[in-house]
Amino acid sequence: MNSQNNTEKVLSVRGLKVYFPVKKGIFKKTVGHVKAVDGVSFDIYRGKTLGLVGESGCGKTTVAKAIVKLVHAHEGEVICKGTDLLTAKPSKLRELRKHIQMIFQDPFSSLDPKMTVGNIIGEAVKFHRPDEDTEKLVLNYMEITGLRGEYYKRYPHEFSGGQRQRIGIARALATEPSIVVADEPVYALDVSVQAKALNLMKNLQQRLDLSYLFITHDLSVVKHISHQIAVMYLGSIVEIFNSKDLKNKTVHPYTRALISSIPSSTPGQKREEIILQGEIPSPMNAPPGCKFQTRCQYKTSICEKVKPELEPINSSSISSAQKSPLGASNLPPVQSHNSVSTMPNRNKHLQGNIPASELTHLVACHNWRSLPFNIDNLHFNIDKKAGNIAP
Amino acid sequence: MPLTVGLNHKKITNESGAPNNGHVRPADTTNLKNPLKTKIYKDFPTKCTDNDDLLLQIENLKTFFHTEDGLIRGCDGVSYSVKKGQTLAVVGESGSGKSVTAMSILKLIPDPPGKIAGGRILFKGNDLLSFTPDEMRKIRGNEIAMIFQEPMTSLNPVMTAGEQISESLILHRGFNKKEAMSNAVELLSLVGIPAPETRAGEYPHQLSGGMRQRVMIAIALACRPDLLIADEPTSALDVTIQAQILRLIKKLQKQFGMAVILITHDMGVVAETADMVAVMYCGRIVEYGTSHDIFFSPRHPYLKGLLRSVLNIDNEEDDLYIIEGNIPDPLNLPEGCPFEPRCPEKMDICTKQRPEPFFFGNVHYACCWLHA
Amino acid sequence: MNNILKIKTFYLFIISALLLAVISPKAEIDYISYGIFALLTLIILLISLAIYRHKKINATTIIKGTGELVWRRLAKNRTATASMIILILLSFLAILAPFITPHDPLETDWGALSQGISSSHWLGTDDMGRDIFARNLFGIRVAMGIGVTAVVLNTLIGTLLGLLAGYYGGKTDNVIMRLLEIWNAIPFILLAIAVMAALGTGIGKLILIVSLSNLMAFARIIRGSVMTVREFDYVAAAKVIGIKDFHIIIRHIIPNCISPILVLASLSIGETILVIAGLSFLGLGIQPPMPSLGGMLSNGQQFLHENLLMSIVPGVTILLIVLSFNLFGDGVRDALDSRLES
Amino acid sequence: PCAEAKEKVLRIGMAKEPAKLNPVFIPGIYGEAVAGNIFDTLVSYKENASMPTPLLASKWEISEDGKEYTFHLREDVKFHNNEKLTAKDVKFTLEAIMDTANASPSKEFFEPVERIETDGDFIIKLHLKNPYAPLMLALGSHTAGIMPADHVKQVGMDAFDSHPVGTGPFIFVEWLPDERIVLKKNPGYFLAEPAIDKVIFRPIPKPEVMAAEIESGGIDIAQNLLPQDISRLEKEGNLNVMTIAGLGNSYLGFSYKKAPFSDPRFRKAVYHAVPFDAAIKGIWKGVGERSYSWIPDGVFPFDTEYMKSRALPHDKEKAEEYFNELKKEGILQDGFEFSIYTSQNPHRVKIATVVATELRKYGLKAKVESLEWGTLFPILKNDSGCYIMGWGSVPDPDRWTYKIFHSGSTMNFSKYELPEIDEALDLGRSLVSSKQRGEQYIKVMRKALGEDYIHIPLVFKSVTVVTGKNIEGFTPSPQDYFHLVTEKRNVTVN
Amino acid sequence: MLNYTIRRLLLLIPLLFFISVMIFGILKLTPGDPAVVLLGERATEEALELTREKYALNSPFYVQYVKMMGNFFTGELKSIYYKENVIMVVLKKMIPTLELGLTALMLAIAVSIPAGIISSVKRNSIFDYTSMTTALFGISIPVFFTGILLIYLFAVKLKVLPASGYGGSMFTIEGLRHLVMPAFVLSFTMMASTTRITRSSMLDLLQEDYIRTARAKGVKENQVILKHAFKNALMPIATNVGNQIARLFAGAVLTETVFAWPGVGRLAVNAIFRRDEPLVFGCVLILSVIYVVVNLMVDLFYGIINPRIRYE
Ligand SMILES: Nc1ncnc2c1ncn2[C@@H]1O[C@H](COP(=O)(O)OP(=O)(O)OP(=O)(O)O)[C@@H](O)[C@H]1O
Ligand SMILES: Nc1ncnc2c1ncn2[C@@H]1O[C@H](COP(=O)(O)OP(=O)(O)OP(=O)(O)O)[C@@H](O)[C@H]1O
Ligand SMILES: [Mg+2]
Ligand SMILES: [Mg+2]
Repeated sequence: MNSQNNTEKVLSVRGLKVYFPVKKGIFKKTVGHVKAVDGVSFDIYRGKTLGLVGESGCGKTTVAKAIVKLVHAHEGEVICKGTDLLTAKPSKLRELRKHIQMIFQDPFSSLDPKMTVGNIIGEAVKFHRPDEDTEKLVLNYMEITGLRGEYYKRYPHEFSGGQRQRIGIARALATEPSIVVADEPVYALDVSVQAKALNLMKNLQQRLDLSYLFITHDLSVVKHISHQIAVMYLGSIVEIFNSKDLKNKTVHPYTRALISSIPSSTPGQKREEIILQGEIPSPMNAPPGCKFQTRCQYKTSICEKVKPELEPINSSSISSAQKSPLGASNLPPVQSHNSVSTMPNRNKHLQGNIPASELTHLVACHNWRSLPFNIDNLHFNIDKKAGNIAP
Repeated sequence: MPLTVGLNHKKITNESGAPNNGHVRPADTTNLKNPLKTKIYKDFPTKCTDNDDLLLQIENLKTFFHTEDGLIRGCDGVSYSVKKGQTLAVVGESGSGKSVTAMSILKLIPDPPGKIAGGRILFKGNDLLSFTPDEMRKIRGNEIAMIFQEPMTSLNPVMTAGEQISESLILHRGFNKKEAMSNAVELLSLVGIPAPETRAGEYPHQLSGGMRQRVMIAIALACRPDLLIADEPTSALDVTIQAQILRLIKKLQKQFGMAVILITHDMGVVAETADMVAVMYCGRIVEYGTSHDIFFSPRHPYLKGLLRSVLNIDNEEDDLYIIEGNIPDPLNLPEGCPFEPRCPEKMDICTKQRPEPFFFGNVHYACCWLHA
Repeated sequence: MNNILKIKTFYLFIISALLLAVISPKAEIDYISYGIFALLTLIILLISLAIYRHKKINATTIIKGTGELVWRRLAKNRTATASMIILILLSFLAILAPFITPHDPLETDWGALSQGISSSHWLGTDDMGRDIFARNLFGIRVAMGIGVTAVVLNTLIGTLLGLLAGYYGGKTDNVIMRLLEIWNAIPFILLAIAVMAALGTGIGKLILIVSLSNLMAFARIIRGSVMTVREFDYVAAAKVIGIKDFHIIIRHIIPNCISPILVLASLSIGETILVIAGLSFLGLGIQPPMPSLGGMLSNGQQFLHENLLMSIVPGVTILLIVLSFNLFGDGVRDALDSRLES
Repeated sequence: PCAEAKEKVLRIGMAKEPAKLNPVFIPGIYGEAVAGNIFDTLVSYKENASMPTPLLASKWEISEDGKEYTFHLREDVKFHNNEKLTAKDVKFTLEAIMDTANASPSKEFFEPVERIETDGDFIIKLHLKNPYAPLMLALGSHTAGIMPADHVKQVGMDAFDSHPVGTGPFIFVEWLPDERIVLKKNPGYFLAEPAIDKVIFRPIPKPEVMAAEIESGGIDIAQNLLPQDISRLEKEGNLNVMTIAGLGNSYLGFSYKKAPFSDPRFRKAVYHAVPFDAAIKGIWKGVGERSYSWIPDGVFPFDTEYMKSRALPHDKEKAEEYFNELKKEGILQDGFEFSIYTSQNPHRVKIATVVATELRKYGLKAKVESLEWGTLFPILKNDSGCYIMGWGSVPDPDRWTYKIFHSGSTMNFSKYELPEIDEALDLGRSLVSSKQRGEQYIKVMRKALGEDYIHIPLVFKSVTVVTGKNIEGFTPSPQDYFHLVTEKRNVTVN
Repeated sequence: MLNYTIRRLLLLIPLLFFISVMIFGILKLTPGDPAVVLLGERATEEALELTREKYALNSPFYVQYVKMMGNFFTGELKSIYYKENVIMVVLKKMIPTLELGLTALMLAIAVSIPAGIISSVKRNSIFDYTSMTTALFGISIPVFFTGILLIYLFAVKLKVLPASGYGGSMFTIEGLRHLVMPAFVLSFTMMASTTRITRSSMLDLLQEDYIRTARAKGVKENQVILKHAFKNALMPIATNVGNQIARLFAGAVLTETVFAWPGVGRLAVNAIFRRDEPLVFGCVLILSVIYVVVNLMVDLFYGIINPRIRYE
């Protein structure tokens, strides 16, 4: 187990943008872009989990895919081990690939049905560690993920969803990654199986000191596994907070609405109901200004014009934010202490000077201070210990 | 305003004995003094139900699938009942037979390989299993409607939303196309679709998942059924949309006084909506009771485990509770209690004999030898 | 019992290898016998493999590869099994032709023109006194050999094009599919006639032209399934691991697109044999004196009154071969049908 | 409809569609067969294939030296467009044939003609460079059908081809390619009014289909039937089957220049190796007569007996011997592969197949390539080595021999080249006396076929025509023509 | 939809260009001399040379190509054999081809679609087995074999139908009598494949969730099949039928050969054999264009029945 106070960043994402061109007309000209991811920045720390939640179509999967380079990112940086993955040379990239692995949503389509379990897991081993005894390693990973050794020669279709997800996890682990991007890994599973998978992932995190980017749209899942939660809406992160703050200390109206829509777990329990009207707008023609304005009941005129940036919620930032409410730099620059070289700051909004230890709770909303539910929730006495971990 | 449409239907069919479309409801001709009824009550678990409120009663329903690999008992002796205006939630793991039971009610089991092998489905006192296909057709969509799990594939891609809604109105209400279409538009606005006139003319692929599910609900509600079967109506949808849809169903249920069978595997949804709950495991009901019974005094080890393993934001535990093992292969179920291999409290008898229901009060029962 | 079976297939394999060694110098057209032999051996190997697997399954019951699953379905399908047996039988007849009939298919007997069924000529003789049965056997050999070879080639080329188009998409896709569209737009029979006229007739050319005939269908279907498979997460997983495109195609894409390829291939063998027979009927396929079923039929058409056997025998034989291949293809399709899978 | 019912229609099945109907362009017998009913020639061979009889020319004179021919035309002849036939039409027609610009296939038959002059409206004179015996044949063949000069000049040669106008018994109505050619009767025909109202020629390329058509009554006259169909139809007796000796020879030719075919021993070996007698009998059945020379029995010079004696019998040992000798000398390799080229005529394909089959027994890998004429011709011209072809139609020895054996001829596929032969052939053309000419041809045949075995003559195909019982007055012509109205006959349909 | 149509139409231009180049290329690769064919066996070398000159057979390929294309578009490309405008020649032959093809197609559609639907609905019934077996035979039996057997039976033995040939317009008794056998033979194959396609796509569609929805609505079974399932099955069927229509214009060479039917297929085949280069070029080009255009129309028809494309 690593120390609780580890604040080593293993992955820094800055100003990530992924646009998909929309082609129309006789000559299939590009008439616009789906701004699937529109400037997303976050850090992932060693041994910690960042949960990414949001509605369908808000760009969660695209973030994940951009990080592992399954889709081409338009702009931004993804720094791992001091190298920007997005601009890395192919040889370097291949080297880096083994540090970031991915677990997929659908346990049925993520395993090649024509390969045995051994081959599926062994593929990664053979590729990245060709000198070692593949079978031994594979059996080792199978054991870690709770798969019995005799499954080695079986095919995926002989397994249940939960077991398949374990195979997927074993495959991801086989390259000995430090970061695992998990895209809705428990979505397709039954409740009881979900619990198993989550326990396994947590367990593995502790044993192997893994960092997760855990994507889901289920807040109860994310609360359970994450140290820090980022809420995404239409390609942008609207709020990042410590998972312990989920219930009472969130600020953004969208986050609040998400939380309130979770059904309560016992009958007869009253809960605050903020049911969002309408659906998430198409990312192709997102409104200017705040993207959430179309569904926000607290909309003011500024929301229509200015896009809110993430700003910290804590005592120090409050004062600074009050002084210059907007445009303040929010995210700290990537620290150079952990072998991450200082990188050129291509994006203006990335510049800033807030120390990492103060990063606790960020929100992108113009009016968060005046929202009714924040009155009693907002306690600026941030738990120092948690703040240090940054989840 | 849109409500009047629905109310009118009700009047036509219920109050004037012979509805204008000429079809006679089985319920009107055969009254509740069905000779079979007393017998049913004798061994039916829900002993003290108020008879007059009883809308649907399933007794010992068996639906089997004769597949290449062998016999699958999709639902194996299921009994439950639904009262007028009540919500019955059916929960259970994937493959536990929730959908099969529901589809058996409407006799929509694909044959081959499926066959309803036994039992009775009494709807307003009449056994649906004895109905001819034509009689059955008149029940479907009219008195019992169903919403399916997959909003993406459950709508016909080459028909507009309006057409698909008006179809059942034309069928069961004898409307002409124009009337049906204007009713369809009203139904669309009833289920909360903005700009219903334009949406009525659109095809499923032009609608988002949430909207499609609303259209499905509109189709189901078109003839104001007495019973709505909603088979996981929200599991394919987003949390926010989920909440909207559930609220909509609840609202409409209240308005129309429908009974609802809500199939789900989300305990949260059950907690919020259900009056009665049936917990299924491997084609059987393992515990049955009011929502309060199920959540506050669960008896079956499976249910207990299930409730403990449920994720929720109030749960502060670090490690989640896990029911060990997997559900058994439906092709070779254990002889005794199907949960026995995973049961933390199993006994000798569990391997040998299938447990019968044991009652705790009037309705609440569990099928487990622990309570024998 | 299983042991016996295993030994039997093994010896079957050896025997057919020996047979080939004996026959091949005798056979005029060596590569046809090789083609047929390859097919036969493949079938026998498949059978033995299946038996072997089956045995294993009986032992452990759980291990089920998809191949085994497919085989089991195929074996359960009675018509498919029957057609397979017929095909194997026909292949054996074709391969063993010189041993089955004492007559040389080319030998003319001017004393026995256009005879009916007799003890020395089982199906009579044709207008040049040649034994119809012998000619028919050799005709089967040619038809099946060329048909299978052409389809194999067709499949290989079509698969390659479809793979490239489907996997890389974009411009590659556009270029390949447009070219195929052009190729496809020209009516095949005319193309075949023109090309045969251009290059001259001959088996090699026949195979070439026929194997280029169905490219569009193959490429289209394979492109479609590659595009589906390409989107599966396991391909993404392989990419995330860092595996190169070539290996992804070889290890993940091809094995998962094999079902439509197999189905299409087995369904198009029959069609291909028909096309070849049609070309021979038009006088463009196989050149005399080599016996061909289409040529025999076209010749027989002139003798409808005199000797119906001359058209009935090759006609029915074509029908039988094509029918068996089609039935077999249907069986393969049903067995590989993904809807039924798992 | 009532009038139509009485209309007498004769439907004729043809093995092949005519390529052209403009006599100047007509390349083969099918065009001639149709044109023979639309056009008339100066003289006629319709009734007697060896002696010319008057037709458009009522009489003619030939000068002593055989260099000047004078024809007196009938004065009562009108073209179908009502123009009167005059000497200038004849002059125009013959000159059109000789005009290089028209590239007439019949041009060479008029090669010796120096000039043509008219003498008044009804006398025409042909001046030759040298005596030329086959001239009358050339004038009598349907490719020398007389065209209306003014009309042709007006519409052009090509357009005339698709709408021919002649003086013959029938008037061209329409030509639907691959479907039918329709002619109607010319009521003012100068010989007699045709007894038939309408003639329809239908191209039916498949002989078995033709047989079925005549049987089912779809056509009234069928030609080029298969032997088996002929004997069957004959047996059934519902139809008239008429057979006469034909004039077309089929032969197996070898290259004179290309080894191993150029070695006479090879050719003899092939002759010995194949049982030609049996095979020809089996393939042609009743419809052909074994040939030993290029010149058929009925045509001078009569030398069949000698030629027959020079034919080589089927003798496997001799063949073996020759082949072994050749192999020993290295002229022939074991497993030598070659093609026997032939047209798509089913009989020829079969005999080629027999040859190929038999030769395989001696370790020669022969295969048959039966090609369409357009592909075949260039191959044959380039010295193919071994081929089976056929040729001939008009009853004069020159027709067969000159083209086939003269070293300057394009049809000399064997590339046979001997000065003595060329000389004899040239002489045979220019002599007038049949006897003297005959000697030349005997010389050629004996040398080429009796000694060199450059060809193996196979069969003179006889001509068989099957007609419905309701057809009256029709007889087949040796050239596969359909003569419907002549001074001696007027075919009719009952 | 409009954009889609326009784009597809624009794509035709390069497509046709390449097709024409390819046809021309094959044409020029083909040995054999059109002049020889034209002039026949007796032609002199001189005459041949003249003819080659006349039809520009001696100029460089690109000149010949440009000339041919130019002539084709100005309608001056004349068949060597027919001496008529190539387009006219083809159009004339199109009549018998279409009479035969469309009759066969109508027959095939009229039989196969109902048969396919019934088979899929009454799966594993006697009807299903019979029609599927027939269909299997239909795709397995060579057309020329069926043709021969029919001629033997109806023309030779029973003498009720003419053995072959074209009897004039199909709206006359004689024309119709001639049409019966070839149309049946041709339609048999079409029938077979359409029946199979119909059945299998209907079987697929009957499994769809929306069919279950329709049943749950209480829609009558025949409505479920015709309105819900068949409407969707139209798409694969349209592809199949469209393909057949497109091919149909090219004529059914084999059927036309067996029955001596004077259609486009035989025209093209004969043109190839006769080395009638302008006609081959024009004919194949026209047929290819028709093929491409018909396919385009099928795709557009798709657009009409499939709203997904219509609203693209
Ligand atoms: N390849 C692509 N081309 C065009 N648009 C795309 C592509 N991939 C994703 N998008 C669009 O980008 C947006 C974000 O998609 P993404 O899959 O990242 O959402 P998500 O948050 O993962 O949703 P879900 O919860 O449904 O998985 C969507 O509107 C989607 O339509
Ligand atoms: N058409 C069918 N053929 C064969 N078996 C079937 C068929 N439909 C259902 N079954 C079987 O019946 C059993 C019950 O299935 P059912 O669909 O009712 O489960 P469920 O509880 O609805 O699960 P889910 O939560 O996944 O919808 C399963 O074992 C399933 O395999
Ligand atoms: Mg996603
Ligand atoms: Mg279900």
